[in-house]
Amino acid sequence: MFDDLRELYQEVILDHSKHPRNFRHPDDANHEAHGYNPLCGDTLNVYLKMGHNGLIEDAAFEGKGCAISLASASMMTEIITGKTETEAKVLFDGFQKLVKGEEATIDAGDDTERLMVLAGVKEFPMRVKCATLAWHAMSSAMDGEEEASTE
Amino acid sequence: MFDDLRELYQEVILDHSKHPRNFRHPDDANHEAHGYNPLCGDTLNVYLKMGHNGLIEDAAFEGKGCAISLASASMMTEIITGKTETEAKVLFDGFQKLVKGEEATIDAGDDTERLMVLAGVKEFPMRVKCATLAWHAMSSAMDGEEEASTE
Amino acid sequence: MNDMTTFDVEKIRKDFPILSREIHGMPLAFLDNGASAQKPKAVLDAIEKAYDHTYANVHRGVHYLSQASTELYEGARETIRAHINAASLDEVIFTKNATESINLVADSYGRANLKEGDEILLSTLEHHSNIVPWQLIAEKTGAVVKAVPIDEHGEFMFDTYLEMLGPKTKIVAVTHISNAIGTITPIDEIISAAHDAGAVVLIDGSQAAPHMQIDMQAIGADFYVFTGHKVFGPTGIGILYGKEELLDKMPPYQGGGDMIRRVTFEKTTFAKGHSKFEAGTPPIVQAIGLGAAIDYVNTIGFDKIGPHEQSLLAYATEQLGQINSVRIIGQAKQKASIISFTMEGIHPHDIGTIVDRGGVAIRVGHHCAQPLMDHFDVAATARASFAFYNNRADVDALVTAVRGVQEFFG
Amino acid sequence: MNDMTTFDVEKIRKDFPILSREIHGMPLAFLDNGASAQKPKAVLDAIEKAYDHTYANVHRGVHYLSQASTELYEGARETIRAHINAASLDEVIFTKNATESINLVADSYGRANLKEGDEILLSTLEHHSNIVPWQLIAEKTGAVVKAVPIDEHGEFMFDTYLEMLGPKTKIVAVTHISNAIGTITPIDEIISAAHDAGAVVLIDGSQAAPHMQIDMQAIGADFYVFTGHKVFGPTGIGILYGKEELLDKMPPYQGGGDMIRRVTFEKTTFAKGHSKFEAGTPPIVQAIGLGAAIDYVNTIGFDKIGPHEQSLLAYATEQLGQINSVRIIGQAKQKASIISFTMEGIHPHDIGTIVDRGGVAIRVGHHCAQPLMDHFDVAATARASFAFYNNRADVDALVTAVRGVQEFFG
Ligand SMILES: Cc1ncc(COP(=O)(O)O)c(C=O)c1O
Ligand SMILES: Cc1ncc(COP(=O)(O)O)c(C=O)c1O
Repeated sequence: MFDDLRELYQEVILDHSKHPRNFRHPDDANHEAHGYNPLCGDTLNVYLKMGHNGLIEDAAFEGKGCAISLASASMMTEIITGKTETEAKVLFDGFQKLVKGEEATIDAGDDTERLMVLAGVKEFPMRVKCATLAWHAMSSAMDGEEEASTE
Repeated sequence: MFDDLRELYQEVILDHSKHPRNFRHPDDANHEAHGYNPLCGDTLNVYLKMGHNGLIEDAAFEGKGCAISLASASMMTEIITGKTETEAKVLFDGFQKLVKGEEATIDAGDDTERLMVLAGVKEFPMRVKCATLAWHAMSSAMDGEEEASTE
Repeated sequence: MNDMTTFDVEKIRKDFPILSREIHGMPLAFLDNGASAQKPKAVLDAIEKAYDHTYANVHRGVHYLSQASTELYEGARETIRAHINAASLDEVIFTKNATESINLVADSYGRANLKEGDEILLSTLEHHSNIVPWQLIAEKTGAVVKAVPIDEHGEFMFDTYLEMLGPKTKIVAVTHISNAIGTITPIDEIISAAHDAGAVVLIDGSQAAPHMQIDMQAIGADFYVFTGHKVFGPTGIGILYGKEELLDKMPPYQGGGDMIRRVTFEKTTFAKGHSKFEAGTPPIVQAIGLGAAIDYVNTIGFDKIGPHEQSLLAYATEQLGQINSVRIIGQAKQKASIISFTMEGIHPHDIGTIVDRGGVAIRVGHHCAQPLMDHFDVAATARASFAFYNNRADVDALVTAVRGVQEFFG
Repeated sequence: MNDMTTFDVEKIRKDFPILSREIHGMPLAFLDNGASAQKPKAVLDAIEKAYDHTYANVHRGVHYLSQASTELYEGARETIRAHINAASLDEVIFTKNATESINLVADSYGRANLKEGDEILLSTLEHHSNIVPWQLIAEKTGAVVKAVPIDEHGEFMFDTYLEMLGPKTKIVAVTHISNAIGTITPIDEIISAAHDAGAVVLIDGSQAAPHMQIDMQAIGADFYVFTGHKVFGPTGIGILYGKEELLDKMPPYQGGGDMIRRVTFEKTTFAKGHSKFEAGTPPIVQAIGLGAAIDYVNTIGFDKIGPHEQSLLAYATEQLGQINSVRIIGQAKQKASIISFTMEGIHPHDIGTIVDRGGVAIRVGHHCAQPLMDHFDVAATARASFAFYNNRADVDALVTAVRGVQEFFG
């Protein structure tokens, strides 16, 4: 019964969900947004420190969620740190297509492999919103919106 | 195709519907009620002259309707004239049971035969309200209500 | 009888199991489509499958059946969106019938936008479902309901309409096709004049959806409603199309599960998009069935359906016209395949009962359009309404039966 | 597994085609009945027959099919009236779901009877569908919504309720059974205390109707609602029971065809009885399907269903209780066969996805009861809910799957 599930819950995901990276509220964050998934009631906050030229100097998050949403948030914070706002949005776009099954792969340079870890979500349509919650919040934070939701 | 229909539309009925008796508005009527069938929009007024001890001295009607409702109204005015209020209500009760098919016959003394003419209505449940419209109005008129409807 | 070259009505009739029934020993001639249409096998199969193969409640569920059910349900929304060419899925709201769609707009849009003295323009052609909801909201807000008159043929009086339109007009709600007499109204002109006057427009497409292609981009109405059971779908489902920018600003109509974002006793926030207007467990299987009905109709195509129905209408009009006592009520230039008539000295209810014995199902009564009946000074009419699966034999059965009525009462 | 002597669950399961499905190669253990129940073959057959044998619109029609359809539709009303022991047919109103039933009462009764400062008492157990409609009408009338709290076991706090009841209390609206945690509330006492205080009572019976006999004369609520799809009937149909003397005085809710007496642009009058609240073409076939569902359930009998479900509940509670990480949420003394639980360190959504691969369908999330979730300080739970067609094998599948979850994340 667990074979398909190993595709979804890869070791890396379980590891990130149990030990989320950048799970903190940085004092010097200058952008933040609240993400809410009305399907399950999960909430998380994403904090960004944006520098010159839209550079993401620091990314962190806090909140509650399932393994998929925590792992996705955790990996996202690692990946977008050091990227520009535009780069982060392009990644979000590609990532969304990937987990929705609209594209089979994502071309994200060095980050490709890490993002592909979540590709298994496409077989679980009801979990797509879990995987994208933090990304929606990140995008809202950059746009100066306080609320993001996966509706 | 017409066999069953002859049961419903007996000669007597066609005759009453084409030449309704007591189709008039008596000046000395002291009770009247408006009958309305919301299913077809038909309306008719029943006029009664009630004398001592609840005696119906005169009964008449005016209005529009289908063959069944006109014939039923016409025959009713003939039958109830000379009866008491109580007798008329007992007749109404029996007549309703007859056309709804709840009783196979009606025991109405001399009027039995005339009322049985409408017994065919029981095979046409959607027409029961046509057959009883005037009777409802008659009953409302006696009770001092202005409106009757077959709802 | 080869009605059209590429349109094989006899083949189509086989898709509708009920059409092969006999009624009182006579073949059924079902000419009561204006009240509700029959369902093709494809719809019955889709319903059965939705229940015995993938049934579960939609949304919120992560288990397989819930997911499968959700995909079918939301897939039906996309089928309808594509069919009516709505700009987005959020513009397609599932309701229980056209009546609820109109009530939703009247209550939600009306309450938020109407004030004392504002005017709501309807027409004398309207079905009660496009009258009473407006009367109810008018009573609550102090707005006034007015009706654009029709002429002796049953045509919408466009010039009078232009005179009635004014700065007080906030809402125009008009039928696309009259259910009682078949008049097709000039909705393009009605809508653009209303928009020029600053009013929003609701079109009641309940009778149009079964007879013609309806394209929201071409029509440009702010709201457009129709009902599932008249477009060969199940009962218990209706459609409200609304422009997204209007829907976004409207308050919710009913409250409950599925239409919320977050509920606390202190403060509740609402979902966005179509969800805001779909409270509680939706008509899941009915939506799926409606999707199957639309798919089925599109395999035939309104380009074929239109001419076939018009030829039936012409044939029936000509044939009934030859019967002395028959008077056809409503003779607009543009008509859908609906004929209302009365017979000299014979009440419509008697007509209905008698033709029924000939297997002919027509509707008799006021057709939920009493103001229209009042206009023609009748309490009721007999109405034959044709769908694409009707054939000339159905018309012949009707004509024979009506002649029989004349004979019977003659 | 012989659950009971005269109750043969294996035989009953054969009446439900979907129960023999495999999901991901595993036999389906459908434990999401609280969200919506499966349909017996008898219901599917009744639906099919209503469409392919006697379909036409109801009321107003004199032709054969219309008459047949009307008889089936009104026959279903009588089936339901008898089942719930309502005093008259006019007390049984067909709606689209329980949510609409509650909205109807909130809007119609509420608008006519609530004023600034009046109080509506709910409880923390309520489903969003029994919260949001009251918030909407409270906002419109200036009334105030208050919630009777529950204790740590999930029990309705009756003493606090008595304190909260007062002269300002106009409406009490409480669930009969909590959909999220299964608590059965003491409705008899709730109702009589409310009546003593002069308030009317609506009971949300959405979760009670599938599990127990509900008798309107014994219960004595002013309004009682439930939803068709949870009592083994179709989607798209709900029931509102209301006492006739209250319904008579209430204004109509939606306007349209069928609910009127006479329509003119000057003045419209409304039908009496249940018709006043049934605007537009009703969910004809859904009502017929619901009647068939009720007939089916009654062939089994709630006297048999109750003990069977309670034995499943006891068994599941005991088995799940043996799993270390499992915490059962809601342990009221009187419970229906619904178990909510969480697992230490594992999110309900992950539980749901994993057990699904074992063929086990449970619901995970907030169950449209966010105030209740807030009370237990969780965002979501996993919920297994049992119907009479569930068996011990279903419980075993659940327990095995939950153990698998623990192992998987262990
Ligand atoms: C207790 C309770 N009330 C109300 C409802 C609403 O029912 P529906 O969604 O069918 O309107 C539900 C189910 O969703 C419920 O469990
Ligand atoms: C023109 C028109 N509008 C509205 C309706 C109402 O549709 P429904 O009864 O399905 O709500 C009908 C049909 O009854 C109709 O013909």
